[in-house]
Amino acid sequence: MRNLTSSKENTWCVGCGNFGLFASVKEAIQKLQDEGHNLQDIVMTSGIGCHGKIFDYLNISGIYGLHGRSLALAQGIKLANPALDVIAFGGDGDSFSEGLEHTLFAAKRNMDITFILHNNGNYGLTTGQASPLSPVGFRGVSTPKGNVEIPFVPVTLMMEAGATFVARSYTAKIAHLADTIYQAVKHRGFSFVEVLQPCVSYNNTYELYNERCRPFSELPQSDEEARRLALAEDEIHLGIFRRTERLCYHDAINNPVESLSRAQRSAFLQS
Amino acid sequence: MRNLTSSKENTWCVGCGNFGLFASVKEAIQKLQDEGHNLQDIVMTSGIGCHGKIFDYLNISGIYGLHGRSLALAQGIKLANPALDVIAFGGDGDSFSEGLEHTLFAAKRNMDITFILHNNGNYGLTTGQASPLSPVGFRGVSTPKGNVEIPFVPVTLMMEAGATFVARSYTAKIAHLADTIYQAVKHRGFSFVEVLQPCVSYNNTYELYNERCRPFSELPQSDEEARRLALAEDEIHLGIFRRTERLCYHDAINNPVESLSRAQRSAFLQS
Amino acid sequence: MTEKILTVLIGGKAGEGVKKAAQVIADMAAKLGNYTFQVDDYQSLIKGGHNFSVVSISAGKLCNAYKKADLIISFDQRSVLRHQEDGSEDALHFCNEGDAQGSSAIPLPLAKLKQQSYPDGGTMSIAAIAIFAAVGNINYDFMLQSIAEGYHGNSAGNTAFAEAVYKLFSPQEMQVNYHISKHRMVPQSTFSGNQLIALGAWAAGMDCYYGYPMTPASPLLHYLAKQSDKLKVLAMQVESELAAINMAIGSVFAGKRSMVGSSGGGFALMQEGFALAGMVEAPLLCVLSSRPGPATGVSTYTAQEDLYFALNQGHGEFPRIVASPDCFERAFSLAAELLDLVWECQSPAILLTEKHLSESRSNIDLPIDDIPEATQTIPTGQKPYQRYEITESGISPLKFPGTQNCAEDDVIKWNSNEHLESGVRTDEAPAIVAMRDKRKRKYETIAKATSRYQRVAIYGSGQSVVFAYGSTAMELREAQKYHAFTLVVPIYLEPFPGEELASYAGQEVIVAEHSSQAHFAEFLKNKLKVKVKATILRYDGRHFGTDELVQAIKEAENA
Amino acid sequence: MTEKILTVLIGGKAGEGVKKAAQVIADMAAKLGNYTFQVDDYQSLIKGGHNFSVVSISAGKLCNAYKKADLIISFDQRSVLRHQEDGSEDALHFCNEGDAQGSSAIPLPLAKLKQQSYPDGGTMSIAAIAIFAAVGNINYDFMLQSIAEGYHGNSAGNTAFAEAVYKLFSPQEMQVNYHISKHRMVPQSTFSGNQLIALGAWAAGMDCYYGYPMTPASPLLHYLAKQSDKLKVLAMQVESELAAINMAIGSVFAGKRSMVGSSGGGFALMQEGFALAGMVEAPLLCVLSSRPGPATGVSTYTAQEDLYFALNQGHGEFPRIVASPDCFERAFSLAAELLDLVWECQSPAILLTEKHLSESRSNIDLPIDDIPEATQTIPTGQKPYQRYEITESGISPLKFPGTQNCAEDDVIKWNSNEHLESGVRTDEAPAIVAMRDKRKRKYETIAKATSRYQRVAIYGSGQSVVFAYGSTAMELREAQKYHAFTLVVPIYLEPFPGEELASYAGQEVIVAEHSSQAHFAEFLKNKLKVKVKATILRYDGRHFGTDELVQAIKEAENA
Ligand SMILES: Cc1ncc(C[n+]2csc(CCOP(=O)(O)OP(=O)(O)O)c2C)c(N)n1
Ligand SMILES: Cc1ncc(C[n+]2csc(CCOP(=O)(O)OP(=O)(O)O)c2C)c(N)n1
Ligand code: SF4
Ligand code: SF4
Ligand SMILES: [Mg+2]
Ligand SMILES: [Mg+2]
Repeated sequence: MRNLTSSKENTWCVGCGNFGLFASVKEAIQKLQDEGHNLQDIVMTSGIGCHGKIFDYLNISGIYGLHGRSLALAQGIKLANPALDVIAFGGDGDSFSEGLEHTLFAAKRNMDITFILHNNGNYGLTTGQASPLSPVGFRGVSTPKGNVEIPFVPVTLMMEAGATFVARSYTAKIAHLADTIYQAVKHRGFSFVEVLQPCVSYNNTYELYNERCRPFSELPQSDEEARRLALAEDEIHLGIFRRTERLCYHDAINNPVESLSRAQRSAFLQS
Repeated sequence: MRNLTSSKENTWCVGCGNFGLFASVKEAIQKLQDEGHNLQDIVMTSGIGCHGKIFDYLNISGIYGLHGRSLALAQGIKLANPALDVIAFGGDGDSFSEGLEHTLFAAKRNMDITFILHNNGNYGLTTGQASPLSPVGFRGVSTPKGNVEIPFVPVTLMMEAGATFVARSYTAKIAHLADTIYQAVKHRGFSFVEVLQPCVSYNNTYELYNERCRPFSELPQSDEEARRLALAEDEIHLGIFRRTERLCYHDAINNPVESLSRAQRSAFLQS
Repeated sequence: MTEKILTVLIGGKAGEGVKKAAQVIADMAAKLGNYTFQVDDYQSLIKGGHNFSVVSISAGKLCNAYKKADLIISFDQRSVLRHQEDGSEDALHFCNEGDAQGSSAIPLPLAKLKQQSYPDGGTMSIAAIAIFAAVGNINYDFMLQSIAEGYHGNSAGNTAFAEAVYKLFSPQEMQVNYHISKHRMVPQSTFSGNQLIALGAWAAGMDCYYGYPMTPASPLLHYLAKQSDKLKVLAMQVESELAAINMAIGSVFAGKRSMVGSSGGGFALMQEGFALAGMVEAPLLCVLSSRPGPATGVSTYTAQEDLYFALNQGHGEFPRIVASPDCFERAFSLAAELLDLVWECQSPAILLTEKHLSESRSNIDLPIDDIPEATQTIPTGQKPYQRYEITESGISPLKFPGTQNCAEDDVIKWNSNEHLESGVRTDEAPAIVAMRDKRKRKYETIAKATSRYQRVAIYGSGQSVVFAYGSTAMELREAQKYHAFTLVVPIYLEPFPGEELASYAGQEVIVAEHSSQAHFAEFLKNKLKVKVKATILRYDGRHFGTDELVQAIKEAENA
Repeated sequence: MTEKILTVLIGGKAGEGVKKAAQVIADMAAKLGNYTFQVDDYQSLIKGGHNFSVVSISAGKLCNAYKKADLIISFDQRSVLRHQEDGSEDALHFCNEGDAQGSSAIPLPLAKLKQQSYPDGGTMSIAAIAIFAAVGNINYDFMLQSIAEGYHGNSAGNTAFAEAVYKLFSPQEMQVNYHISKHRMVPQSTFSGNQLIALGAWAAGMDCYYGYPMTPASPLLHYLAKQSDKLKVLAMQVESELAAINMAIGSVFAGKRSMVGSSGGGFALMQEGFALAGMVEAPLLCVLSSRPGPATGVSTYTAQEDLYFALNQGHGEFPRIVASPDCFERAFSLAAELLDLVWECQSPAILLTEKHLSESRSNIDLPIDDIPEATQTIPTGQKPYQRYEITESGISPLKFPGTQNCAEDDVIKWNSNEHLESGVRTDEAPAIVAMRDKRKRKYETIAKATSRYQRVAIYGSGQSVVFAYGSTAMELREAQKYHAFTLVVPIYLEPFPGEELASYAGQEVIVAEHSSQAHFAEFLKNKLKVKVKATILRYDGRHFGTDELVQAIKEAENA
């Protein structure tokens, strides 16, 4: 059987939240495999950043794309072959700055893919610049006097954009995260999992998260309720904020991609 | 006195909502001028699209930018000279597709500029393709079988992104629109005005809007209330949905752009 | 020895159906046994302004539309004034009564008849067709049938209007000096260059097209979207050109032949993605249809300013393929050929063209036989599968996840970072060199692969050698009807077909192109060491006139 | 005749402070009267992996760091193994005890001492400095002072660790064969190339810098952000490179000198904006710092693959300026010069450089005198103001809204569409030609303007002529210490300084560059018709070694 961990040397910093994320992803994939999913049918994409390194470590087919384009690649893959389970990994710089547009459009289209956000509140790989999810006051190499922009709230922003599965979890809660990812992949439509991922080098949030994170288990009754939970300041609520049904893109367009043979094409043109 | 209308031949289709928008903008600028604003201090930017043509017609300094970059240019202008009143015009394709990222970031930063969205629910200039604000089912040259994507809701999306002034008006209500634009320019921070703009050639919504548009005058008590109004389906509510105070970007960074003389620079380097 | 040619010019406001009328007229002429060539001159506006379309009609094949018209139909006064000087000797010029003042145009009560025919409003378009039919001595029923086929809706109004206009003319009263109804065997279908590119790529297996509208490339999207059910193709408008190219790369990863298209500005946005295709070795076909730049430029006109831009797409070193169709038939066959080529060589290619080819129309036979029977087999390599297996040719095995060419254990990794054979990232110096050398070997492999195809076209012969590429070659071929010269056209620009062109090295040549900087002449100097005797440049966005070219070549010869 | 050179190599994991240690060592050496040159070899990771930094130290000016080290300090076992072969004869190689097995490295109880010095954890970094000081016979107090200046926080721990390591060595026991403390007059400040580019542009009036992080250009942003209060500059990280370039154009519209910077991938994204600058005639300076491509490539290494990419930035025709600094001093003066030039000519320019210059460090004197006293005056034209007034030089008047150079009635319109003199859009053929001809005249104007500056540098003399550009020139200058040749370096690449180089036309030359395709050699063949006798190419991302270049040139000479 295929080992889900590749032989590539792992260069995440010791203690990086990405380790927990990696473990959770593997657990979720294992569970899918146990249920009969074929590893050949699971495909990943990633952008560039510390998060992107998961591409080298996870022994799954896919594309290690350009910075910011993980979700564009993922959508192209899904449309070309809707039978694949496509998991897109993105960083907060990657998916909420350089590639924000693809992120919102993938949600708007309800593309049947799973998007896992490594939210470490900064640009790790490029040595700790502020990201659009960094808190006000964040000091990094590009904001030495402190970040002045209020961060986007990924959960509510993705709800606004039209994601049909929206969840939040935390790298230190491997079982919770693994289950969330598993549910996200199973969901038919666009699934978004915000993963709170401490960055020990530039944004060590373990203490904050350990103290404030509160998993909930009941799906909120309404979007208002979900928003209230997602926006709470004293506590950081973990769980599934939204899970609704809506025609996903490849179903809605009645996917016409059906590779005709050369002969069929030729015959058509001759007629 | 400067005539606000240039001598350039106007090539908007007869009946286009842009005429009403143009009239309203001029009225708003006139009012600002009456209050002592100097026309020299009002600057505009636009993207490419039918909306962008307002650049040629309105006799105001500015940049007729690339498709999608109106708000990036506008921010650059504002940061370089915060004393200017900057008004950015954008189309729905322009500002919610190609340039969506700049739109959201300008709001997030609470840049002190005014953004006027010509929402005609399609790509007018390129002959009627669906835009991200086109309704489901919209038939255009790129969606001959009908658009399958649900549209973004500009008002709530911009609220989510952090805009501090968010309003909606309609080109056929010139007084309402002119006043809204006037208020938007006066607001310190990022002002967003969604202008419902019928496109007689590809998306004639006059009847719909005339029937359903309902101006309201009281600022909603809360964001929830504002969202409810903005998302209502049977009625299209016009008015100011949000008007809040938050440090705008150039104030927050304590604007350091202060052109030192060559001599000062040289002295500094020698020291 | 030149065939007789009839040129029809229709002018009016955008939204009045000028282009549509020209299209129906061209279709009628083709059905009646003529070759046609239509060029639309329009501005970036939807209604109002001034548009005009020109259709040239001839018994012989046409390679351009003429600038002097034999029949001018003006829908408004601006058109009357604009086109006063555009008539040939004895040209007939018709307009609405009231618009004729001070001109030699013949007033007809078009507006009045239009109003009578369409109480709820209709289009002037039909009038042009009826005038053409009347002065072209075309069968009345055939005219009505052509209108019915060309226009959907309001058929009663259309018929009434056509009839009323047609009846303004007594039989044989005013006639153009050209016999239209010849019933020769000519190609029956009229295509635009964009349609041909789309169909050619589709014939070679294209399954997915991603685009963001941009003139003059948008019709690729529109055409494929409209035909998507018939062709079983995905034609999707996405949020930006950046999305388009990255989604296309995703789709080729999953095994589907994919294409993107745009004009200069949108292409500029696809550069990083183009470099990605170079790095991951994605087979990707990109259509770049040029218009005058820089920036937004002049959106609805033609240009050839993007030659070096196309040749140097994307940062970093990787093999690029650039080729440009020199006629309508080639638009079809080259698109097919390039799509096969990118899959054979796993490299991105650009089909470089211009508004003049993209949006002009002509009746041609699709060169279906130029399309190879089947795809070459894709190498699948050894076990264990390594996406970037180092090979002599530089071509590595290609597998697609979740498909039959893929085994249970195959892990398929495409990587935008420099990588090992497995597709996993590397920073190690020897591994970097090995992988770059592998990609470097593809230059040679691609050059060899393209040498199977026709990479250069040579037309006619004569004292002078004139070089051109793209649709400028069409313009020159039309000029060859009046003056003999050797026209040399590189279809492939990169890899450069140096062998085929070797005999021109060091020679004196004339170069014609749509640019102000004579980039193509520069290119030929560098590649072939030709001596450029003269350049013939046009850079106002309009196509070359045939007379203009003949004169310029003669001048260059006598200089 | 070559000066004695001491080379120090420090290797270890990312996050252990390798680079920082090298920096402090270089600073110490400079303060003690030496020239230094530091190169950091690191990978795209934050902690772990393997990094190393090299500092060469000499009494004479250094143009490169050497590959053979006289002193190697390895923080971990991987480093010991990696650098086994990197020592010169008699090199001293130190490592932590336990890491030495099977190597000739000298084990020291570094880990133990570190733990004793920092109960709560600290960095290995200090050990390297202490070893350097000890074997370099450097004053103990000076060492402590240098550490205190270089490292903020935990000064007690640092002192304890430094002392403990320093004391491992008995005085004069083991010594490098180089006298460090010479107290000669040498430049006291050490700069990276990026810092120099930032400072140069700032000296010439830069007020705004917009960037999106991308190695190796990110330090421009970091440095300016850090200095923003002192320099009164806006240094802003924005959402993407597309935002950066468009915001910069907005800022120049409002009258502020602005700059953007990125590497290949981010630059690819700025192409459309670059074309916009060409069209609106925005004075805009762009820094392109190259790394190996395509796509993400090898993010933290050096390359010169983007020459043609830089020369052909953006779609459409417009004058571009491309120049590349050939040494640290020029990084400063060229940035200043180019910023003045773009404002004089109202055209975009690219300062093309590489990671090797951007991120390497040396102690130099800022050539402040190379910066012109004041800006040339900006033409403000006639009344009424017309942004694109057609002039002989192609340069039109420039005014800024809401500033004193602007009158009540001036309407300032910049337009990405083709436009009239007023800045209002046009589609009319004669107007298009007129405006394009105006812009075309700027090619000449720019060429003339640049001819005021030094556009070519020539170093040394000898039998062979070696061409290079950018930081490769530095590498070759170091090689000139061992072998005589004439080094010819075009600083300006576009407009090409053909006059200055005319004497080399048709000559046999050697070309050295960091690319696999020898683009620069190709470029010189096209521009100068030189015969390229040999190309010296390195494309693994690492800089050239001095010996390697000497040998390659000798080989080429004897071939
Ligand atoms: C077009 C482009 N711009 C910039 C970069 C440089 N870059 C690489 S990773 C990165 C940011 C990473 O931040 P994030 O996405 O949050 O990932 P993290 O490292 O934090 O996991 C940037 C800016 C790039 N590779 N490509
Ligand atoms: C990079 C780029 N892509 C595409 C285009 C072509 N283009 C011009 S206008 C337009 C769409 C206009 O739609 P919208 O912004 O809604 O404006 P409207 O015409 O509806 O006012 C497009 C796609 C362009 N000019 N530049
Ligand atoms: S820098 Fe931060 S995100 Fe990156 S590997 Fe280290 S701890 Fe993890
Ligand atoms: S196409 Fe639509 S938006 Fe454009 S001018 Fe006409 S009516 Fe207005
Ligand atoms: Mg991050
Ligand atoms: Mg629109």
